[in-house]
This record gives sequence, C-alpha cells and structure tokens, in this order.
Amino acid sequence: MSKAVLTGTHYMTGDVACAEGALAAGCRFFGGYPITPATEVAEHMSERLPEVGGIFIQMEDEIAAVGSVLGASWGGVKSMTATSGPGFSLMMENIGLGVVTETPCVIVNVQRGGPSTGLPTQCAQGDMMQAKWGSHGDYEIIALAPCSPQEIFYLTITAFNLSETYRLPVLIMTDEIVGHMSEKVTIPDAKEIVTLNRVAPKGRKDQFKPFKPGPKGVAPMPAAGDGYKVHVTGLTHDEKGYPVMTVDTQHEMMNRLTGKIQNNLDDILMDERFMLDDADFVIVSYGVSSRTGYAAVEELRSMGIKAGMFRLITVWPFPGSAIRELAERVKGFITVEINLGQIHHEVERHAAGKAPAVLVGHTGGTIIPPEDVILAVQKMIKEGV
Amino acid sequence: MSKAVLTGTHYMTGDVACAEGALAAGCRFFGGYPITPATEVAEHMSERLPEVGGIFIQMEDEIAAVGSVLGASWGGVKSMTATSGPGFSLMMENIGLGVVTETPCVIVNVQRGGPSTGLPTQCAQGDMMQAKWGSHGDYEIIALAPCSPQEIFYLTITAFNLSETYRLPVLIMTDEIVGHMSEKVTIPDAKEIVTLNRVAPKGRKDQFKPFKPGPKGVAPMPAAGDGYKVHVTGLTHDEKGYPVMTVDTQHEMMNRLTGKIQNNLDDILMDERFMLDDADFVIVSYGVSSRTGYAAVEELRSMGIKAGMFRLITVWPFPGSAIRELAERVKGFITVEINLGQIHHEVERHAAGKAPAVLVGHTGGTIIPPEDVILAVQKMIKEGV
Amino acid sequence: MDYWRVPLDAAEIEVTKGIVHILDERCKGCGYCIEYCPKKILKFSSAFNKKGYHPPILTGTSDCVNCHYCEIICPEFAIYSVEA
Amino acid sequence: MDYWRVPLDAAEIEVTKGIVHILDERCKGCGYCIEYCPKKILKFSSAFNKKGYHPPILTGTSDCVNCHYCEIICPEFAIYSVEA
Amino acid sequence: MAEKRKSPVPQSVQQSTKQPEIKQDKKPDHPLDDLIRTDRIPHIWCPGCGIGTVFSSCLSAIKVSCPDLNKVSMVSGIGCSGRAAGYIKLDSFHTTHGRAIPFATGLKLAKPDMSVIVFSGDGDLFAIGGNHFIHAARRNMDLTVICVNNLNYGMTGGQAAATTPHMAKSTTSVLGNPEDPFNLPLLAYGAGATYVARWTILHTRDLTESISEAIGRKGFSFIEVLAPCPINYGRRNKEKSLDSLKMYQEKGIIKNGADPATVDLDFEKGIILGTFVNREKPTFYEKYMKINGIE
Amino acid sequence: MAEKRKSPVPQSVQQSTKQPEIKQDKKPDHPLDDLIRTDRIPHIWCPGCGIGTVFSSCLSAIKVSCPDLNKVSMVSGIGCSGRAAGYIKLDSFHTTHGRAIPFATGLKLAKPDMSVIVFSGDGDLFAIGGNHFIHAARRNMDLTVICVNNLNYGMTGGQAAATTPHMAKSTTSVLGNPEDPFNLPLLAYGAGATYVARWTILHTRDLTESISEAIGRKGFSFIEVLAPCPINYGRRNKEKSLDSLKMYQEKGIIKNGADPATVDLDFEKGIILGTFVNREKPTFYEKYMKINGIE
Amino acid sequence: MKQEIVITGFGGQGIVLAGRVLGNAAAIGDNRESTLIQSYGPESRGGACSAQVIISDTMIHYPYIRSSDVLVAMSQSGYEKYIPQLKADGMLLYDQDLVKPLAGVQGKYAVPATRLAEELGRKMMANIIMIGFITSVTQVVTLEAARNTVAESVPKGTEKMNLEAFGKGYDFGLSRLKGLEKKASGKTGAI
Amino acid sequence: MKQEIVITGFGGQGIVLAGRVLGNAAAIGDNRESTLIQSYGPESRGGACSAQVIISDTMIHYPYIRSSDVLVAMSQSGYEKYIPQLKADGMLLYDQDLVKPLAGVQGKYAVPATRLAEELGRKMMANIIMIGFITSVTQVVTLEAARNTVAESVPKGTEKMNLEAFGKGYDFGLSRLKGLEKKASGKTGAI
Ligand SMILES: Cc1ncc(C[n+]2csc(CCOP(=O)(O)OP(=O)(O)O)c2C)c(N)n1
Ligand SMILES: Cc1ncc(C[n+]2csc(CCOP(=O)(O)OP(=O)(O)O)c2C)c(N)n1
Ligand code: SF4
Ligand code: SF4
Ligand code: SF4
Ligand code: SF4
Ligand code: SF4
Ligand code: SF4
Ligand SMILES: [Mg+2]
Ligand SMILES: [Mg+2]
Repeated sequence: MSKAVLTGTHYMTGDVACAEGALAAGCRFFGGYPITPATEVAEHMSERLPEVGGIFIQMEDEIAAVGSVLGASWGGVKSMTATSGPGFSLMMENIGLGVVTETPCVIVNVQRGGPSTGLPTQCAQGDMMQAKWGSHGDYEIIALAPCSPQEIFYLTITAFNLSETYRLPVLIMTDEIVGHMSEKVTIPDAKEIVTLNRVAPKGRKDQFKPFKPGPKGVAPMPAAGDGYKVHVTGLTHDEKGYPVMTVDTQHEMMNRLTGKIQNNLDDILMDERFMLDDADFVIVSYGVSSRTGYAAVEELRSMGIKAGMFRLITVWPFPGSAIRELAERVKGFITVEINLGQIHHEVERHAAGKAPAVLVGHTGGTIIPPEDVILAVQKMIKEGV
Repeated sequence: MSKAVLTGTHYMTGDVACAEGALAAGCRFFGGYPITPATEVAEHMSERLPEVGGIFIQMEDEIAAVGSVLGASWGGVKSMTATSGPGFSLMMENIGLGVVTETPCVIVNVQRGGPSTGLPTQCAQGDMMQAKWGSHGDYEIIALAPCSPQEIFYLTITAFNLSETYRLPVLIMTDEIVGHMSEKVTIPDAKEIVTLNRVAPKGRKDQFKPFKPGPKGVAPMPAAGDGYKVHVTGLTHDEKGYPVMTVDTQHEMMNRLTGKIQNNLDDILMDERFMLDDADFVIVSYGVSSRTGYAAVEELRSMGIKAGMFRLITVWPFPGSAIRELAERVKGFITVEINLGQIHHEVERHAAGKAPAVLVGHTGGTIIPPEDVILAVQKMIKEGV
Repeated sequence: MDYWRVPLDAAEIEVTKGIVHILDERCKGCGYCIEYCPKKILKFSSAFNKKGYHPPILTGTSDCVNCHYCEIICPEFAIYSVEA
Repeated sequence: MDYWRVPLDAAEIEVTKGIVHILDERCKGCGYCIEYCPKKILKFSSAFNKKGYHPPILTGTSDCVNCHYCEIICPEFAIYSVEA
Repeated sequence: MAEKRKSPVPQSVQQSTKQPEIKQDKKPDHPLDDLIRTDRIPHIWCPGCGIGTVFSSCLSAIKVSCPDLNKVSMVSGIGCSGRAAGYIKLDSFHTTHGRAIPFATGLKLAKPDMSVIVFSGDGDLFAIGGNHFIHAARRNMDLTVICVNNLNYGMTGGQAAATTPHMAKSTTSVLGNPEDPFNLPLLAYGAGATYVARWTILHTRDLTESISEAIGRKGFSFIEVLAPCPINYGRRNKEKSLDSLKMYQEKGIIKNGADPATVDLDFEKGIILGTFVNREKPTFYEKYMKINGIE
Repeated sequence: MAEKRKSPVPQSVQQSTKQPEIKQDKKPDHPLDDLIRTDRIPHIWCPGCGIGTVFSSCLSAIKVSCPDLNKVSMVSGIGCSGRAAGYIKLDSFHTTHGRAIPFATGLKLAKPDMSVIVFSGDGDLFAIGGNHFIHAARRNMDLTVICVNNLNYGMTGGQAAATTPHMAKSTTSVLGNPEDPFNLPLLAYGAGATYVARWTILHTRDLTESISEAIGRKGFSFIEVLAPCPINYGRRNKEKSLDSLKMYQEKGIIKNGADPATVDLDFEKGIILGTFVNREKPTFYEKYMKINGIE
Repeated sequence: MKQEIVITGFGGQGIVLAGRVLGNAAAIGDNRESTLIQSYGPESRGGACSAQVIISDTMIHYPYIRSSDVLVAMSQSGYEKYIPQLKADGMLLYDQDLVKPLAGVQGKYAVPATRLAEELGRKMMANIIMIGFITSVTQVVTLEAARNTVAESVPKGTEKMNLEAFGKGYDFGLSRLKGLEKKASGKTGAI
Repeated sequence: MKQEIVITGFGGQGIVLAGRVLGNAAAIGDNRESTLIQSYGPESRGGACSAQVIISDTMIHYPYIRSSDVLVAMSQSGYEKYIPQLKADGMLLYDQDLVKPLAGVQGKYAVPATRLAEELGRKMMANIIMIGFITSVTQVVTLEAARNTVAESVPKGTEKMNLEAFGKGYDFGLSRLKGLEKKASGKTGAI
C-alpha cells in the first residue's frame, strides 16, 4: 500500500479527508496558515507530507501561503493551500496571479460565518460569489462544492486533476459542517485512483511557448529547470509569456483564459440529479445545504409533491444551460444556500423568468432545516405557479 | 475662501478632482499606497492635506492603508484611501471589517486592466462585481461610478455623505480614463456644499449602544475619546458591540447591516436618464463607458432609433426595481461596460426575460467605441425583438 | 518554593497587614496565587465553583501582608488584597 | 576625474590591450562608460541613435586596456571589450 | 416527530465553595473592575493562561499613568491575546488578524493626544502582522505595543508561530519545529523601535512599570511578555503553567540595557529580561507637523 | 467621418551614428547576450537608471557561479527593478507586488537544487513585502535576495518608500519625508539573515563577487545595492545620475564585517559598504528533512 | 434503524472525542452509517461544546439532530440547552456531579464520570468513562466496536488506562441498569 | 465647433503636459469645453506616449479621438501610429529632427523643437516650443490663453524661460505660415 493512499475505510472529518484526497492526487507541497475551520487540513498535511517526502510549510500569512503554492507549482510539484473567509480574502490578489499565469493548484475554503471575523467556528456558504469575483478583473475559475467527507476526498482528487488539465487554481468551496463532520470515508486502491498531470511540452525548447494553447485550449507546462527558460508574468502577456501591454494582446489572453474553461464545460461541469426527471420543483443546492435539500425532497415526495434535486458539484463555472433547460419545463426553482442569495442570483438569471426562482437562505451559523424548504415549495404552490 | 474648497473653475484630472472633492467633503485623513492609475489621488492629498491641517500617511501596503483609514474614522476624522485592482484585492478583508464595524470611510478604486498586474496604465471596469462580492461573507455596500472629473468631484462629496449617513465604507468605482482625463471642474462656494456628518450619540454614555439602529436604521456613532467606551469588533456582535457568537445575533446583525441599505434605497440610488421616456432600447452603463453610451444614443436617435440611456451613478446597491420597471415596456437592454459582463448580469437577472439583455463588453485597455453599441442595437432590431 | 523576590519586597511586606478577597466564581484554579503568595497563606479549597474549579481559600496559618502579589499575578481578577 | 580604484586595478589594466564594442542602438547615453573609463578613451558621439541618444565613440587618443569597466557599469548591455 | 419536553427552569448547581469569612463585609469589587467590562467576565482565557495576567498588568499601568481614561484606547488583532480589547472598559477595537497596528496608526493620528495601546499575540503581531510592526517602529509611531508571547497560535489550537522555539512541538510540527524563532527585541530594534523591553508574567511589577513607562513616553514602544499557553503550547511540550512560571523564575535574568542582539530566547541557558532600548527620537506626527508647518 | 490616410510604410529615421571602425569585423553580441532575452532589449529602464547595472552584475555572477543554467531561476516582484525577471533568459517569474519571496520559497522547496534569485526593488521587498522578507530570513530559506535600493518607488513615479531618506523630496512628501528609512542590513540581520552585504552600482566588481558568493552559499543571503533613479528620485532631489555615482565614490567606505547596527545610510558622512554578516546555519530545508527523517 | 445522540459539556472535557469514538465505532466497528457534527465556541477551555452523533442503517442526509434519542450531559448549561429536544422516550445520561436534572425528567441515568476519573487519577478520562457508560446503557454501539475504537483513538501508551476507564463506565452502566430493572420490576416494567 | 488634436512622442518629452496646456487654455482661457486623455506605457522614459485633446463648443461625450484634425508628432513611432487617423484635410506638426513624414503627406508643418530647445539650453522645453508652434499654426487656442496657461503650468521661477520658449515656437509657426503662404501663392492658393 502506498503511503500516500490510505486504502481502506475510515471515519474521518471532511478536513482530514480533503488532505488525504490531496495526497492521493499527488499533492506534495502544502503552504498554509492556520484558520478555523480549515486548520485541520494543514495540521493533517503537516503530519502526512513528510511521510511521502513532501513539503509542508507554514507561511507567515495567507498571501504568502498561496504565493508559495504558486511557486511550488512552477517547480513542478502539485501544491495546495487551505483557508477560510478572512484568509480567502487575503488570497485574492495571488489567486488572480495564478489564473493569469495559468498555474495549477488547489485552494480550499472551508467556509465559516462572515463577513469579517464573524462566526469563526460556525458554518456558512457566504463566499460563493467571492470565489468567482473576489479578485480584480474578469476571469473564469473552477470551484467545486463537496457535501460529505467521502465526497471531499474524491473532489480533492478531481480538483487536482482539473487544475492540472486546465492549468488554473481550482477552488474547493466547502464549509465548516462538512469540514468538521466525521463520516465514513472509503479510500480505494492507489491504482484505482485516476490522477492527471499537466501535459509536458514537446519539441524544441527554445521555440516553446508556455502560453500557446494546445489541445483543449491549454498550453503544455514545463517546470522550472526543465530547460524551457520560461518567463511568467502577471502582466498582460503573449503566448510566449512576454509582457505586451496592448489591447490586442489583452484580448487574446483573455480569450485564452476564458475559452479554456467555457469550451470545456462538458468536462468540467459535474452535478448530481436526484428525482429530477419528473420534478416540478427543483431544489438547487450544493455543499452541506444540499443535505438539507435531499431531506426536503424525500419529505416533499412523501407528501406527493414532485420535487427533485439539482446538486451543483461544480459551482463555477455555473451550469447555466442546465438551468435554462430545466426552466423550460419545471414550475419553480428553490435555491438552498447558507447566505443571503449568491448562487440563487445565477439561478434566477438563467431561469430568466421562465420559471420562478426563490431563495431559501440563511445568515449563517447553522444549517437550514428541511422545513424551510418545504414551506417555500408549499408557498410556491399556493401562489399558483 | 476656505483652503479646503478650491472655489472656481479648474482644468483637472479625475484623480485630482476626487482629492479636491474629498477635501471639500471634510476628509482630513488619507492613508494610501501608490498604484497606477490612482497614485495621483494620494499625491494630491499629500500636498493638500497639510494645508488644511489634515494627515497624509503613506502606509506600507494597501491592507495597512485601509486599516489606518478605519482607525482614523473611529478617531472621528473623515478618512479615505485610493487604489486600483491589485490593491483593491488586498483591501478586501479590511473592507469587510469596515462594513461589520459600520465605519464610515471612502475607498476609491481607479480601475485598470486586470486580472492580476494586467494593464497597469490602461482602463477597464473589471472590478465591479468585486466591489460587491470581493470580501468574504454577505454584505451590502454602496458603490458610485462617476463619468467625468466634474462628477467625481461631486460624487466624492456624496460618497462621504453616504458613508457618514449610513456608517459604512463607500466605494468610488472609477476607471483609468476618468481618473487621468482632464476636464473643466467647477467647484462651488464652500457654503453651497452640503456635507453630512455621522450623528453624534445623545443620552447616558454608559447606556449607549453603538450598534443599535437609530433613525434610518443607523446607529449614532461616537468617536474614540468621547467617553462612550465603545467596543468594536469584527466578530458577530450585538447592539452593544459585544461579540455574541450565536445564530440569533448573527441574524440580527446581518439584518441591521443589510436593512440600513435596502430600506433606504430611495436615498441611496442615483441615476441619470437620458432620452429614456420613449426609449425602446435602453443602454445601461456607468463610468467612462456611459460616455460611449451617450454618443451612441445620440447617433441612434439621429438614425431614427429610439434609444435611451440609463446611467447608473449608484452601481451598488443595484437599482433592480428600475430595471424591472423598464423591462415591462422596453424592447431591450444593452449594457455597455469594459469587462466580460458584470453589471450586465444584474441587468439580465432583473430583466428576467421580459426584455432581452445583451452585453457590449470589452476585455479592457481601451474604451468601447459607440459603433459597437449601435451594431448591438441594430442586431437586436434585426433579430426582431 | 519561596517567593522569588523575597529579598526585594521583604521590607515592604512587613509594613502592613492585609485582607485578601477572593471572587470564587471568577477563579479558574490556576494556583498562581497559592504558589506565589510570599506568606503561603492560600490553598485550594476542596469545593468546586460553578465552572468546576477549586478556588483558593486561606490556610489560616499566617497573616496576609497585603503585598498584592496574588492580585497582580491572578489572570482572572479573582483575588485581591486591601489594607486591614 | 580619475577612475576611482585605479591603484587596485592598475596592475591588471596594463596587462592586455582591448577592443571595445559599442552597440549603439542599445545605448541610452548615460555617460557612465565615458566617465569611468580609466583610460578616458570614450566620448559622446554627436549623432543620435534611433531613440535620440548620443552613444559613446572612441576618442582615439589612447588605447583600451580591456579592463571591462565600461562593460560592467553599462546599464544597457551596450558596450563591452574583448582582448585585442 | 417525537414530543419534546419543555425547557426546565435553569437551576444553578450548588457547588461553590463558601465565601471565606474575611470577605463577607467588604465590597466584592476587584480594584480593576472599573476598567473591566465585568459583564463579560469570566473571560475566555483558559485556566493558567498567562494572557489574563498581562492584561491585568496593563490595566494597572493604565490606572497609574492615565489620569483621563477617555484619552486611552486599546486596539487588538485576532487571537486569544487579541480578545483583550473585548474586556477593557475603554474605547477598544478588536480588528482583523495582524492589522491592529495600522488601525492604531490611523486612530492615533486622528487623536494625537490619546494613548493608543496595541495589545495582541505573537502570531498576530509578528506572523501575519510583522510588516506593520516593523513599519510602525520605523516611523516611530507613538504607540505602546504589548505582545503576549505564548510561543504559539493559541486561539487556533496550537500551531507553530514565528516565535515557537526550534524543535518545539506544535500541531503543525509534531516532530519538532524546523524553524527558528525571531528574537523579537532585536527585530524591533532593527526596525527602529525607540523603546524595547521584555518581561514575563511572573515579573508582574516590572512589567506594569514598563507599560507605564511606555505609555508615558513618546514614540514606538514595544514590550514582549512571555506568558504560558498551557493548553496548547504547554500540553504539547510537557510544560504545565506552573512549570512555565518556575522556568521564568529560574531562568529569568534581568539585564537592563542588554544589546538586543544578545537576547535570543534560550530557555535552557537563560531568559534575558529588562528594558533593552530606550532612546529619544521625534515621532512621525511630530515630524509631519514640523515639516508641514502645521500648528 | 473624414477620409483617412493609409498608414505609410514605416521608414526608419537615419540618425544613428556610424559604427566605430574597430567594431566592424567582430560579432556584435554582448558577452551576456546568452543570458538576456535580447528580443526584449532595449529594456524599459530610463537613461542612467542603475537597475541595468545591478542586473548586468547579477548575470555576470550567475555566469561564473552557475555551471548549469537550468538550475538557476529569478523571481521578481513589481516595480522597475522587478522587471528584471522579464529580461533574464532563464526560468523567470514576475509575480505580484511584494510577493516574490513567498513565490521563491515555494519554488525553492519544490526544486531544492535550484539556485533561486530574488531580484526586486526596495519598495517591493521592504514596503509591501517586508513581512515575507523577515520571515524568509528567519527561516534561513536558501534564497539570494538582491534589492535594488533606489530610495523610492520608481515605477509609480517617485513616491516615498521605506528607504527614502528623512527630509528627501518625493511626490508624496513634497516638503520632505517625515519618516526615517530602514537600515536594511540591520533589519535583515535582526530578522535572522545569515549573509548581509551592501554595495553600490559603482562597486560593480565587488557586487558581482558578492552575488556569486551569495549564490554559492547555503542560506538566506541579502544584498542591498544602491542605485540611482535619476528620473524620479534624482530629479526631485537635485541629483543627476552621475552625481549619484560620484557620491557613491566619494562617500563609499568599505567596512567588511561592520556591525549592522552602525551602517545606517548617511549620505553626508559616509555610505558603509561591504559584507556585514556571513554566518553558517542550517537552512529550513535541511532542518525539515532532518527532523522528518527524509532521505 | 436510526439513533440520534447528543453529547454536551464544556470545552476541555473531551466531548468531541467521545462523539467521535461513538460514531467511529458505529461506522467502522459496526459497519453502519454515522455522522458526527461538532459544535464549539471560540474558547479552548470552558466554552459550551457539543457533539451530535447520528447512527443509522441507511444514508444520513440532514446531519443535525432536532430530536434526540439519547442526551449525554456533562455540564448543566449543556443539559439545559439540549434537554428540550430529547424525545419523550429518550434517555438522559449525565455526570451526576456536574448536572442536576429537573426532578420530573424520565429515563435518566446518572454516572459520576468526572469523580470516577479523578479516582483513576485522570480527570481527563471522564469522557472515556462516559463512553463506557453510554455503551452499556444505550447499546447504540456494540461493546466490541466501542472498546476497539477507544483503544485506537487514545494516545499511544494510554490504551490500557483508557480501556480500564471505559470498563469502569461500562460496568457502572450495567449495574445502573440492573438497579433500574429492579426498580422497574418493582414498578410497572417500563423504564 | 470641435477640434481634435493628437500629440504623440516618447515618455519624458512632456507630451502630456503639452496636451494639458492646450486643453487648459481652451477650457479655462477660452472658456470652451475640452477633454484631455493621456495614454502611456509602463516606462517612465522612452515609451510611447500620447495626449488626445478634444476642444469643442458643446459637451464632449466620447473622449477618444478616432479622426484627428491636428497631429503633433514628436517621435517617429508616434507619427506612424497616429498618421492613419489624421483627417485628409488635417494638419501634421512635427519635430523635424525626430520625425520623417512620408513624402506624400499634405498639410505638414515642421519645427525643430528639440533643437531649438537645446539652443535655449533646455532640451526639456521642446514641448513648450511645440505648444507655441501649435498655437500659431493651428489656432486651436488663443494666444493669450496659451501664454497664460504656459505661465501657470510650469514650475515657479521658470515662467520667463518657458514663455520665451513658447514665443520662439509661436514665432517659428508664424514664419512657417508666412513661408507657406508665399509658397502657396506661388502655387495655387491652397496649402
Ligand atoms: C486572516 C486570518 N488568518 C487566520 C486567522 C486565524 N487565526 C485567528 S487567531 C490566530 C493566531 C493567533 O495567534 P497569536 O496572535 O499568537 O494569539 P494567541 O491566540 O496565541 O494569543 C489565527 C491564525 C484569522 N482570524 N484571520
Ligand atoms: C498591490 C500593489 N500595490 C501597488 C502597486 C503599484 N506599484 C507598482 S511598482 C510599485 C513600487 C515599486 O517600487 P520599488 O520596488 O522600489 O521598485 P522601483 O520601481 O523603485 O525599482 C508600486 C507601489 C502594485 N503593482 N500592486
Ligand atoms: S496580598 Fe496575596 S500574595 Fe500577598 S500575602 Fe496577602 S494573600 Fe499572600
Ligand atoms: S491566581 Fe486567580 S485564578 Fe488562579 S487560583 Fe488564584 S484566584 Fe484562582
Ligand atoms: S574596457 Fe572599457 S573602460 Fe576599460 S579601458 Fe577599454 S573602453 Fe575604457
Ligand atoms: S554606459 Fe552604456 S548606456 Fe551609458 S553611455 Fe555608455 S554605452 Fe551608453
Ligand atoms: S489556548 Fe492558550 S493562549 Fe488561548 S486562552 Fe487557552 S491557554 Fe491562553
Ligand atoms: S523610473 Fe527610476 S527606477 Fe524606474 S527605470 Fe526610470 S530611473 Fe530607473
Ligand atoms: Mg500566541
Ligand atoms: Mg525603488
């Protein structure tokens, strides 16, 4: 048994499962900074990484943590950090650098109650829009939302795979409940785990362009020391990586950066559909709130109401077309999330008036009870949609 | 003539006009950090503040800049900072602190091309969603978008007035073009300028609650040293300001913070409507892009097409109800902004399928030519909306 | 163990007599006052306070000299002395 | 003014003769090479390069000793010397 | 769903010890109660945690050195130590992690006649907040900065900090800390601090005097206070809180004026304590006013 | 709209001086051209800017001390100096403002046998980036950090920095800087740096040797290089670039091993130069590997 | 079948560990489904703290307990907070020196866990004693699973000590049950 | 009436200041509307740099110039970049030592601004000479407005020197115009 893959069934928290997922995915560098409720990811990595010859370093703050992760990634090592709201806010500038320099890495946000210091030990899902919009300028990002320790294990592997495939920071947007919840986690044999790696460049080293899209719109990526003598900058740059501050270069670069995501939605978008085929009312949810959603769907079905669940696993890019399709045939959307309406806005926008969209939200500190969802559906029915 | 109010007509850049507006509004503290294209705001403040007995300090970074601004504000002094994308990203955590501690101040973002270091000397409007969503957790914020040096002068005063009235950081989301553009700026007599100040508390000092909503849902605010012995924290807190980490306190606090904005939209929302009464096609824009919009409207009207302009002056909170009303009667919305679709999403969401909404966007580095807008309208007409 | 700076404070210590006050419910039973009272006149009570800690009580063996050391070392504002 | 470390480098300087190469289009006319050439054999040309600067030319008064100082002080990679 | 019981009337548990007789006829206020938000006591600090003692010492110093309590305020960052701002009955600000000093800088410049005390932890002031610290020191910003150095991040459960001794155990260095800690007085001095001292919670009287001195003077004053975190640091490094105090007692060597370069914390050989630096220099504010000809 | 002309064929202006004869029959490559991205030359640095000289010196040092160029990389932050990474023909990273060191830290730990050189400006490394600097020094991270100290923020147009002399003029201190600058070698030493040196661009050979030495050794090495920014700092402080060089020449005093506490920059009395600190200590990586029993 | 157990007390009492042992025993030892939710405040010591363990034979969606089968109280405040959501036929287990339940509460099982732990020389082991007590009184997990999990969950070298504590709690539970049986048989046969 | 003027050159030549003087003169001196847009690269010196000045009697919306009435070129690269958008009947003003316009370009006015400035002992004043030249040749701003604005815009103590430079450029413009008039009259009356 590989030391990196703890094959077997364990009872572990989401945070620990996340760390184990990272190790199984091949992560060998963690640059962190403690923060409740993400600290256990770092703590577990600090114990486990040395066992597999990897490096754990606790940096001086979250800005440095993500900075070190980007550096290590260019050193050819799969890298990761984990934080919560306040640290996530601090990471924003360097996340932008990661996006623009097309640097694979995984950033975990175990969400807690915000804004500001807020409710450090209690749950929320208030950073979902920040995940997409928190760094200045336009960009596409990938964000995944696991709903259990078992899923966080797998999604962390997926996150690494996506980050390596599409060369960008991939966010795992989990929450305090999932992070601190213990459940059974089954870890398969190492050989059953699919891990993808960035494509290595081929051909003449002196002619290689580290930002020239290859298959899937993504450029192969060498590591520092491979002899490609790359230049990497956060300035607007051409395919060679050279800063060229022109409108045209900016346009091309932005198209590359957004295109590689938008043109591969089939590969990137993941969701789970539960009782959706004949559903009149679609509960849209993700992360811990989807567990409320499942409970509500079962209850509603038992009441004879055709409810179904559309659980976002990939939250960003947002699966707009799925919502648009559903909007054509369903009677309403109910977005369940522990915030004042974030992903709800996307649902509303894509539903585009074809079906009403309501929010079952919460200001945070606790999860949403299924009753709230049931009431919302009943209200929708009563209001005659 | 007051030294703080440079009554007369000047030819000045937007950045300088912004600084003059701040001085006229009573700003007496600036904590800054240089960054293109916002540096001139700081530079001008560094020269002018000593003339009016105020303090300019260049901090070690943007995190410290906004931190010092919050501290100075609690010292009873109207305070401000100015930055651009990368610095704005760094400010996010402390902006959240400002929101939660209900600290009046003004933060200027002279937007440049992003993401990351991007196009430092060129324009964009790519941080508009970040203004609303860039800090972790849910919050309401006020963001204003001026379209000329003259307007930035007035809006800076308004920004201070709003920040003092509603006790929160107010953002001025301008852009490189407006910041660096020189135009005529007329500064009225000091006595014609309305400046509002935070409401001072009354009554027993030992019973005062610094977060208990008064009129307009906003608590009066003492300064440090006034004898109220306040406690101020970024943790979830009650009306007294004490940290109370419960679901109920969180709920109350969030209602206070969002309520004071959402219940005063009439006072906060500002827009300019140009040829809108009979318009079939509504150009929604703000900041420098609205100048493209005006040019396009005039051109379209000259072509016999009933175009009109809905210019957002207050961008956040977003004037959703205005869009919803317009959607009932117009043939389409065309949002013009130098990004890949940010405010456009809000327009789309509120239009809710009642009228089509398209984006005339740009990846940045330049402003959008009126032709693009005209083409978009023509396309809408052709597609038979 | 003896109070670590007896020589220095000894002079003052002898000057006055004190009364020590203990705010039981604030105490968390760290034992600092007990350990560092120069007169060794404090000990843990056997009873619990509400939080389940044993606050100090007087041994009764000797008199408080009002040196305030228990007061200033206590992390809980749970003990102080006044002049008798 | 004389080269500031003449005593130190003087020995070496006399050892060889050099040829100095000037890449005009890289030059921005800062004058460092001219000022600090120990042999004072460089001066500004009167002509402009494309960017409008006057690159150095040889005065012709004396020989280059291949000390490389012009090469290492030049911020522009615009001048270097090789052994003659 | 099963029927639920009504909440019972809270009924307090009768376990408290009897009040000692001598106390009966006296008022039950602690002499510092007027400076404490007593409605928030007991505080969150663990049994044996040294923060409370530092805090108490700070309040005593304020009491002696600040006649007008409206002209004193406290600013903290985030951490167990950072909670101090929540217990002091003065204008007090509990800011973001690491950012107490910039906030305090703004506050001080807006209220130049106010004594602004920054009270925070080693992680807050020197890990995430290190940059603000060195810059405020450089500027000689007129602040009193008190750092509770408990050798780790207490609040988040005992991770290694920039002050954790080499080889010490923490939740992020289970086999021993590979890093070396800062010598905080040297760092402060190297950055430009004009007053630098170090004490332990056992040296309470010296500490209180030092804080008074710092509040009383003009310029950037830094006081490092060694304090146990028995729950997180102590537990993992086999050091009970009384052990820590004993160590402070046995290893503490007072050397006022010692060269900051020589005061690395060495818990084996000796912990050098004292006032290491105390030099006069105009503050930022004084220079700003002078250069700009204000007043 | 008015009719527009077609773009004329670019026609280069015939103003260049003739090539000096001696050059005609030689290859026109500069000896460092193999280390430069010549397709990006001329660089953006202004006439007389000292950054180019520091950069050139760094390349020379790399040439002598790095037999395998695939095992060297450069990381920069943002600023005029930070543009260096864009001109070196090695793996090179132009990161965010102030964050070169954390990036370099990750890179170095991922590639322990690579020499990682951080090349950046005083503002980048010591204003916004100060915290990363002191922590990397504390950890003895095996990096060579070269700071071009031009006493101001060049790139943004000449604002005061944490290195700007007291009373110097800048766009944010038109009447004179109220702040005092850091003594960078002292700060570096105080934070734990194991190699600390200071040179000027005029002391090019010493500088090159110093950089070679730093690259060759293990541990955190810091080299401050004084360099003129004639356009922003010089212009406002009446100091042409040749004046700066003359000052370096006249005021420069080489004192290897000088106590860092004594090397404050004093442009009147004398600029102390040399290698001030050079001590051996295991690096973070070495300690990490040892403690965790790896290899 | 689904059992919902709330364990509550102060930070520092090992409440979460107790919950984890139960959940782990159920999930791994007894091969059922089990979800543990922990909640705690900012304090490292002395703050309110609770663990919610759901054990079920089918998948667990909603992870919070709104109505518990078992309440284990190791502090008065925790007892007061969670007693309203204990089912009418639920069981209350509590540390008799730290919690004084309302007179009228049915189905209550007292154990002097902290005192017993002090007797064993380790106040810290009160939670392990409580686990033993829970195991025998409620049978939400099998004895074997609980024992094994305790052994795996405690620091190396302390297994014996902890198993002893576990046994003490377990036995105490058995004897309590016997006593109740006697009592019950003296009454009407219902607990 | 609306005039659109592009001034282009290298960073360090004072291009933006020249634009600001024109715009200011128009806006404040001549009390018209005027918008100045500056664009420049990351370089402090030597990079491409331009100023776009729109002067109008009515409100100016769109601030970019897409088609200019006047192009003032102080660098070859700037000339090449902006000449395509000069109107067919537009005027090209250029520094004759730095710019070599295409042979066929009409309406061109050369001035050796940099050389004249060097003669005045201050290469930096080439832009002020150019402003004088623009003022006389194009008359987009009045002489009085331009002169006053120059005096206000330059550092204190340098007013005299700069006004002299301005005058030099202005006069040079006048004489150029005369020359052209002569030429023109010698030809067909059109410039
Ligand atoms: C930006 C950010 N990162 C991380 C945290 C989590 N955090 C809270 S307190 C703390 C460390 C506190 O350590 P220290 O300042 O030494 O205080 P102590 O608890 O030891 O007194 C950390 C990392 C946070 N609140 N914000
Ligand atoms: C977060 C952030 N803040 C501010 C800036 C703007 N900025 C770019 S370079 C620079 C200063 C550079 O100064 P220094 O490092 O000394 O380099 P120099 O240009 O003097 O060589 C600043 C403030 C930025 N790019 N990013
Ligand atoms: S004051 Fe306290 S420490 Fe001093 S003698 Fe009395 S009881 Fe003991
Ligand atoms: S020092 Fe205070 S908390 Fe500690 S035992 Fe004494 S009274 Fe209790
Ligand atoms: S190498 Fe350069 S500096 Fe040396 S003598 Fe020759 S020309 Fe002069
Ligand atoms: S040092 Fe270089 S740039 Fe300067 S004048 Fe000589 S060749 Fe030109
Ligand atoms: S965790 Fe440590 S620092 Fe925090 S309160 Fe407890 S003992 Fe004190
Ligand atoms: S602005 Fe200063 S630092 Fe930047 S390139 Fe020019 S001279 Fe050098
Ligand atoms: Mg600490
Ligand atoms: Mg600099």
